[in-house]
Amino acid sequence: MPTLTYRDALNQALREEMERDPSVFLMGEEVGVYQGAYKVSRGLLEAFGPLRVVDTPIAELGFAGVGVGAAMVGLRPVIEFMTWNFALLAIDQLVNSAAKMLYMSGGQIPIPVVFRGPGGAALQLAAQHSQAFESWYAHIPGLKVVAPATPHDAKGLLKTAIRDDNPVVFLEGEMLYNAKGDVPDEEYTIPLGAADVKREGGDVTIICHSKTVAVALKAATRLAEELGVSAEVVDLRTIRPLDTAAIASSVRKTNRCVVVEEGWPFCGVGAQVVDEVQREAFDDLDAPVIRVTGADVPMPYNKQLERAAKPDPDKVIAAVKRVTYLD
Amino acid sequence: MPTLTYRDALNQALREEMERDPSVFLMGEEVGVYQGAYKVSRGLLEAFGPLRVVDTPIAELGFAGVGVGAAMVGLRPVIEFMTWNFALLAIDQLVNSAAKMLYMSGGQIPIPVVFRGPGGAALQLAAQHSQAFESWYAHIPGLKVVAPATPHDAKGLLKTAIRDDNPVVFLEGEMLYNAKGDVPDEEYTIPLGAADVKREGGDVTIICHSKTVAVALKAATRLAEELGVSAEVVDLRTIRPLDTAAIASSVRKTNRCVVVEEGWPFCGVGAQVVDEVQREAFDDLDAPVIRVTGADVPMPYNKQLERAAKPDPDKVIAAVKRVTYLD
Amino acid sequence: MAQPAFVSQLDPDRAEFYRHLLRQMLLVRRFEERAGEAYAQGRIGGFCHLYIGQEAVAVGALTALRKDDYVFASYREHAHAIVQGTSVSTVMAELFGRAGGCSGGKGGSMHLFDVGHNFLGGHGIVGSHLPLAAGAGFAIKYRDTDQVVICFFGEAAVNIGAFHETLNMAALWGLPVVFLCENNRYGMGTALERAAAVYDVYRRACSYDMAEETVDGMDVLAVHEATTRAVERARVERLPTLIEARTYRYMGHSMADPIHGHYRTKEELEEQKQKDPILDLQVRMAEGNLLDDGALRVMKQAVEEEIDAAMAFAEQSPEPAPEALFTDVYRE
Amino acid sequence: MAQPAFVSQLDPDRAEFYRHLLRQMLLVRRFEERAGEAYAQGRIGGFCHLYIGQEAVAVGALTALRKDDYVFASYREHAHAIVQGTSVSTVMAELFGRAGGCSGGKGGSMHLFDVGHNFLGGHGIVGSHLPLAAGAGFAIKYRDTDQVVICFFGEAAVNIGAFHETLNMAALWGLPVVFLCENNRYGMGTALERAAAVYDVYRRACSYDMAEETVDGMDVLAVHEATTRAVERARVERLPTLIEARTYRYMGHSMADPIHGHYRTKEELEEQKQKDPILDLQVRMAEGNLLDDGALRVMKQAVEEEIDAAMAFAEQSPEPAPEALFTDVYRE
Ligand SMILES: Cc1ncc(C[n+]2csc(CCOP(=O)(O)OP(=O)(O)O)c2C)c(N)n1
Ligand SMILES: Cc1ncc(C[n+]2csc(CCOP(=O)(O)OP(=O)(O)O)c2C)c(N)n1
Ligand SMILES: [Mg+2]
Ligand SMILES: [Mg+2]
Repeated sequence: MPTLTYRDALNQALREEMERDPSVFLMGEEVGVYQGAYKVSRGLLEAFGPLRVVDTPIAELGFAGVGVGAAMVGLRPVIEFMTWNFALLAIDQLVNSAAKMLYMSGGQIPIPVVFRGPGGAALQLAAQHSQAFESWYAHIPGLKVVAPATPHDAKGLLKTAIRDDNPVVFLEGEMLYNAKGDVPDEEYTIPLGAADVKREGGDVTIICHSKTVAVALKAATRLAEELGVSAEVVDLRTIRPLDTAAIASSVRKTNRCVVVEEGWPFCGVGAQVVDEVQREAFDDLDAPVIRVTGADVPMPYNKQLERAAKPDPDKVIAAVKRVTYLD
Repeated sequence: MPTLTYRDALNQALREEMERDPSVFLMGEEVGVYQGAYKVSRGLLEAFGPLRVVDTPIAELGFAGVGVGAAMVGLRPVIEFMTWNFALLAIDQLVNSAAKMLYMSGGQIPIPVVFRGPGGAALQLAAQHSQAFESWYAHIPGLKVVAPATPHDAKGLLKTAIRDDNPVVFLEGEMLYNAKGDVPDEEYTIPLGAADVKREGGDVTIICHSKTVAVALKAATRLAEELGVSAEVVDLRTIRPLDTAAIASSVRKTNRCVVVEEGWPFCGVGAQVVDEVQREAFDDLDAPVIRVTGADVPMPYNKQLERAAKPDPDKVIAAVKRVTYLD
Repeated sequence: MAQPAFVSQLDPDRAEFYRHLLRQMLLVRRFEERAGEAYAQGRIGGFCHLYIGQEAVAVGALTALRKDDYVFASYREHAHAIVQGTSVSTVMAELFGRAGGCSGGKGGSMHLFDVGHNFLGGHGIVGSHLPLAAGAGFAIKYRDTDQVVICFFGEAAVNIGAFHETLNMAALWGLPVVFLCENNRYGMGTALERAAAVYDVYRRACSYDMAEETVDGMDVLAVHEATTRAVERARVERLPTLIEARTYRYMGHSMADPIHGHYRTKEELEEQKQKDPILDLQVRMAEGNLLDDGALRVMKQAVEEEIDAAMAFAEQSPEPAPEALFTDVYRE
Repeated sequence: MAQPAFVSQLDPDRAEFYRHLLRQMLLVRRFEERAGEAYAQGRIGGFCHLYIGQEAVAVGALTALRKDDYVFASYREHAHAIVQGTSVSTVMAELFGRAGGCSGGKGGSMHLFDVGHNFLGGHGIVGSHLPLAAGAGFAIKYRDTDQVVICFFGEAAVNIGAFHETLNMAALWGLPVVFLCENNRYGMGTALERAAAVYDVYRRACSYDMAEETVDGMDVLAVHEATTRAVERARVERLPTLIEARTYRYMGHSMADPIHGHYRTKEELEEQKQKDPILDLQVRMAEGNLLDDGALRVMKQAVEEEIDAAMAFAEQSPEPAPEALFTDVYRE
């Protein structure tokens, strides 16, 4: 099975879906001539031409709305945000137009659009360029939210997202674009709403998604080696719809749970996971669920402060020790 | 003690703070000549003139940014959003400018601004005009979030918010503006971050804020009368900072907890409260915490569907029955 | 460039068409008046923005379109849906929040939708539907058809970012969209002069090298002609146009707002009503011997019956089933 | 109106001033070159947007201000901070992320702040600082002082909503703000012509009846004169101005981006470098016998020493304390 980068896996997914369905097009800043700010769209302009790979002015609200409007009349736009930080300017179109159109129209107008781009922190990009908004979008009925951790998942989930008849918020990671992984040659898709157990274990469940999956796996390896603790790593993959069944069944098995996410703690994805876990597995829990999140501060520029602000294996291991009463 | 409406209590707070401090001004759509879309600013233009009560074009992003910029150089703006639904267009200025300026500048530039207006649903205003965004703003470090339930709290908290040196998101309620309550004549303020026990009880804790406080109190009355269940009603008043101590001490006493909010369930305020409760009072909980929220759908226009979408005493009572195993 | 408000003499051969315009304006006027009554009686809820006084704009403009063109409007859109072909019955039923409404009772007054007639809303966030209209225009270019999009919005919407971003992209990409600004002078209680640095809305096209035109929005024929020119430009040259139609709203901003008060005088209102768009066409048709009192009476009678039927339909239409609360959130 | 790029003969009496301009441009140029090297060596992280080629704009414009005026800039703002008076040492230390940086190491290259010099950032979201600048302008009007605000932004920012909303309010309310657009032709890899329906940025002022001017951004004196006119208009008449300075960026969009490639040719770049703003002033001063080689050498030497000192300061400045992660989130 060939290994690909996360970036190229996304590129393949876009290419394949654009070949498969002429109503799919890509629009955003620098997606064409510049080959994509992060090169996810490399070669697509040459392959599909300027009508299907559209460079836009810097006007997030406007071109996000253009995507929703095109979807209203049957096209299947993929709108790229150079990063999700800039999508704050477009959020009215995601929340008030895309997420509500089907409902407000009494079921007449589906919005098959995908909004995608890198979310979360990269390296030293500071406060305005280092934000993870999963929990915000997942809060909104009418939106689906996907955040793949591996090249394999990125390709399979993006293809499904493009074929989905609902607006999908697709969160990638600048730090993930160069990550390598096996990606099958043959065509495949991955259903939205299905978590994936990235590592089996019996002593504790570690819930994670996107970049924190690698963090959790590193922690799990060390937990096994250093403490003989067997951790099960559950990658949510899709935040909304959330695979509550998969979460609950793992916790019922391990009786302990740690939730890891890159974003801020208050009303983060982990808070919702905790809510589900304590409701679905109250009697199975031998300890409170502990969360590992990004520090509750705007992201600092300084390298050491930034590192201290991010989730890492040490923090996950510390949390696991607490829920397993090993300290 | 005179009784005032929530509307007039806010009007008094604005008037008193503008009289007290010449650097305080009010800006927003229809706040002046029109006397406020919901008449909260009635009479202020006449009292303070057009430089301190400023009507704006429909340009939420722009005038929110004007408020932040004015705060950067030392004024204390109160920016009114006609409703918080429209603030989605301005959210970049709240999240990327207001919330981060002090941090990005290494502590040089505080942003003493208040963003206020009605949030949540009124009556049959449908999907785009019936949204409660507490959990979104509370997710953001650098912002404070306040959502008063009574005229007394509204006045005392708005005065404190205006004097606070940080950006404060102040959520009012269109359905609350006509609510009456006692408001002392003498000047007073209420600290941010302090919850208030609106009714004492020993069998179950009901956490709520804003409009749902009235819902919880109605439910508590009926619980006492119909089921002999004594419910303690804790009004958060401030969502961020959250009064975790008050929540935990009540739950440690009652061993049971229900969280009520108007907004959507996924990553809502209640999810964070559940997270805090199960961590702070794990061994004291005799049942999982149950949440009562707005339905997980865009708000429908139809009156009966809308009613069914909102939290009400029946739903709270049903939740209390579950956590007290009365059904 | 600004067009003279002057309008060609009525052409006897087009009498049929004039009668159609008149009937449509009467239908809209009476629909709104009856909706206003129903609102006052509490049978319609929420925000209800009436169109009375502005009839010539929707009627003049939409009669310049082809069936397969797309229409986008704001929350003040009862007229646009009706003139576009949505039955008054399903529009009234929507205001009543009934299952038979054009949005199944879920959208209400501000969110009318009717894909069958390419009526694409009914949008409540000021300015938010301009990019949507550009998106439909982009789809037309993408599919290389000769359809056209028309987008109606108020003059207060020209100060918001979405207007600027959208017009720039529409001009830059050559999208077949007619941006029709209904300048009724006020955004709620704010006169245009208190919100915009430039009082002539059409001049805003200068920032995009976009074709523009201003027209007397109380003259249904002038609006029709101006829109016809813009639609042609969009259909043939695939270029956008900004039209400013100068009109006036007789009622308050919404049924919940005062008709006059702090922001405009009763006198101004009464003076404006002298230029009523419906009376204007009636008079001109009468002068041209294209309409006698009898015919007018018959027309009004027919309109009244149509609205009576709509009222009856709306009242008899059932409430949505309770399960409807949870449907249409996602398309399976 | 468009001003002739023509600039008055150098005036011998102003030799001191010319030397100041030259020195400031050299300081900025060398600061950026040294920062580029440090970035290449991994001693500076994140995004780092260099100003090389555009020096005449910041230097010409900021020398037209008074100490108590306010300055707002984008993420390409090292020069603006330095020319405004922030020490090169604290700016370099900020790029190094050190405690001695002008933002305490928390802001970095894109978020320089120095309230002591009324330098108010350093903003990373395109267009987001325009409303902030208008807010400072509003405060000036509110306090009725005769201060002025200048706001620098790139030409790609004129297509975003914040530009439109801000210029409308600034013109409507009469705010003393100079909006200075640094048109370096590209927004990352997008040429202005591929993003804007109107290629002359200054013409966008037409939508707001705002005074405008376009100026050769490679001519520091022309920029200084144009800005002086605009500052006067703001200070005396309390009116805003939109200035378009035509300039060019020699480096890639940021240190992480290619200098040329898909979006512009090496030839175009080399051709542009012939009109170098620093060389231009040097030559004109030499021609006017206002600068001899010796003096120039001394000046360059002094500049180099200033930067060496800044480098040393930055390297010796300590990392922020670990607790700094949690301070400055809220002001107690
Ligand atoms: C972004 C936004 N801000 C504020 C509002 C509240 N609001 C609804 S209509 C309106 C006035 C709009 O006036 P105009 O655009 O002239 O249209 P008209 O009502 O006159 O038809 C306002 C301020 C809104 N719906 N959306
Ligand atoms: C709202 C927003 N969208 C996108 C970006 C990413 N971005 C950073 S700079 C830039 C180009 C800006 O070009 P211009 O305004 O001409 O300024 P220049 O870089 O040329 O100085 C883009 C697209 C951003 N920072 N903010
Ligand atoms: Mg209007
Ligand atoms: Mg540029």
